[in-house]
Amino acid sequence: MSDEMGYQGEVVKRFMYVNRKAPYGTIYALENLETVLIAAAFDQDVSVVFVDDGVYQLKKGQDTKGIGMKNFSPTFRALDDYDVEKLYVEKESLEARGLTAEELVVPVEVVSTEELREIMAQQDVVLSC
Amino acid sequence: MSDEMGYQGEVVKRFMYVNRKAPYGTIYALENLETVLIAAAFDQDVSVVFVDDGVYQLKKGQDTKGIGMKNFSPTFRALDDYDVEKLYVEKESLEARGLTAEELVVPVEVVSTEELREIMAQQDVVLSC
Amino acid sequence: MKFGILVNEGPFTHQASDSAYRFAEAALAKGHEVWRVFFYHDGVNNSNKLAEPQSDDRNLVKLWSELGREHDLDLVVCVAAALRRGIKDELLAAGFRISGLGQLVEAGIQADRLVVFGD
Amino acid sequence: MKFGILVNEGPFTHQASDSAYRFAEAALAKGHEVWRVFFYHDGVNNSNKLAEPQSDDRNLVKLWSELGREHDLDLVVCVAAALRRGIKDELLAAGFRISGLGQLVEAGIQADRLVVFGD
Amino acid sequence: MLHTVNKSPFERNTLQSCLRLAQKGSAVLLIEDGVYGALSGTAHAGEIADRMDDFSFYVLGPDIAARGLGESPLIEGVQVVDYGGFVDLVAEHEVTNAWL
Amino acid sequence: MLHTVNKSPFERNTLQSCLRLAQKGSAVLLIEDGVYGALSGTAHAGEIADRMDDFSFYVLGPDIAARGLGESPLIEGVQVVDYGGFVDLVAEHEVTNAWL
Repeated sequence: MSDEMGYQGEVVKRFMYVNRKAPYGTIYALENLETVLIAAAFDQDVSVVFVDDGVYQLKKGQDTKGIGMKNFSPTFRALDDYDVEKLYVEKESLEARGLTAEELVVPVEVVSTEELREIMAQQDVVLSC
Repeated sequence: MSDEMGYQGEVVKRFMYVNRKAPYGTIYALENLETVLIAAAFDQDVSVVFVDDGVYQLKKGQDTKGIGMKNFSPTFRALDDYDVEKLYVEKESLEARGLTAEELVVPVEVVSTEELREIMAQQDVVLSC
Repeated sequence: MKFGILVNEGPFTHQASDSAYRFAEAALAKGHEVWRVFFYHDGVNNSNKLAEPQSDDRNLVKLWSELGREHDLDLVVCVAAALRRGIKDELLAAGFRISGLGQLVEAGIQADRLVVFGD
Repeated sequence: MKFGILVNEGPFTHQASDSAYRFAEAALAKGHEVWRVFFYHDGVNNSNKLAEPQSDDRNLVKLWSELGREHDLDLVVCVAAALRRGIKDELLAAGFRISGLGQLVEAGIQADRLVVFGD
Repeated sequence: MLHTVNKSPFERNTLQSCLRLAQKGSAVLLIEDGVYGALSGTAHAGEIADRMDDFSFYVLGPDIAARGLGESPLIEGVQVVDYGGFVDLVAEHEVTNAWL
Repeated sequence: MLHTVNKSPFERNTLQSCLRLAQKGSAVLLIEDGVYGALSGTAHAGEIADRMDDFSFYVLGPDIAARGLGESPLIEGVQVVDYGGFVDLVAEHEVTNAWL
């Protein structure tokens, strides 16, 4: 275990949230983001990963007026305020979709599949959806 | 429209149910089968198609005791009693899964992709799930 | 033209109910008739009047109720699917009614087009 | 060992709740502790006491309630996900309680293992 | 026949199955997460680009805009419709088949 | 790390993503509709057969039996476990990652 003590003497664990699903077609992206914010509020060591269609969650320019749903992509920009700074996007997933990091709503670290494997292997809790 | 009159003078339409999902992992296979039975009870001209993972619904030897769910595969054998006799299985889907018609719980007509396209094109109502 | 609409998923979890709602609205705006909306599978959850989404989010249960009231729509919740999922009469929002699967077959027979929204 | 379990889907529609239930049962049979079961997304529908599946089918709401009673389990339904889907206190089966998402994070922190079941 | 596809071609086999089993001359409308199939320059763009002669392809504009793809290049020949256009497509074809 | 996969490799990309992103030496347990990935003689059997040296593969027996696959040949080297074995696998690995 990699438990360490947080500033209030509480256990801090490494939580990784892996987003693999596109936004809007299902609610998983939105509700998963709520969980990320709460984990950060609990002062855990939070990483957020975007692979497969999960990278689409970060696409700039989302305009949901026509489908009557709430555009939650601005919330990704609030992650920084919660000290969630470890945002990883898999290069392969991005390239397969013809996207570049410049087209995403927040700065992210674009990592290779191999690097992502390493990062994932260091976590205490992994929540994929 | 291909509407014709049934024996009670009611409209008869050609209803096709397309099953593409495996059983048990989700409820669609079971609840879709309930709809097939009702359509037959309404004396409609019912066809049932199994493609993709839908062919797994018909696999012989299902034993659900270990997962605590109800084995609904015997219901396929009741379709004959409801005069649902048009059961089509796509050859390509079956072969990709290493299955043969002998491994299925009911006699079916194994059709080519081309034949299935033709049959599908003749329907009045198509319900896929 | 007479449309039948089948909604197979609950509100919020999948976009199916949103898409069906927008479709129904557009069909009515074009002067078509929505002959029946049938809620099957998790779609029965669209009728739960206790649903209380966040204030800045859409409330699909209310949206269906209101569209139903304005256009006198027949919003039918499948009884078998509803019982299994704990949707009973006391939970039904205004305008919904619970009935059998035969109502879906009837929609397939009577409507000129049946359009399905699901997962 | 202390297990936390997360259930993301409603009963019947996906096998997730069944699998989670069988897993919890097996863990308890092996002498492990199930520290908390958290119900998120459509998983909140597992707590609806009005669910009435056919008599020859399993009743997952009851199964969870009974397992909870026998082993004094903490069955927590996420309040945000529940409100959105119309799951309120008056619908809760015995043994379930509604609380915040923090309870999931806490399960991740306190349990030795967190196991997720979903779609 | 009008076919609707609401799944991403990256995640599921739905678009492939639709294009395998639909008759030539059919219309295919991409909605919800299915709209990702209409983008050019992706690993799955060929699935639709290669069948442009066999089908008429449509994509739902509001779903494109919601996903931030309003400025993204679509596969040449894919036509954008709104919900009213969706209704028209359903009315124009005798049968609609939703590939779920 | 223990990885669980509950989707059919015919329907979704879940198994592929898991095998791409899991570290060598990990355990992979197939449950629910994921068990179809454990069958030999299918169009997707290679995905697991080709990675037998990289991972330990397990499949949940009750899910195999439920789907009528109790007599079907599995890919060589895939080990069958029951729910108790599932619990043991979770206990033996510090982290469990469910690919949904």
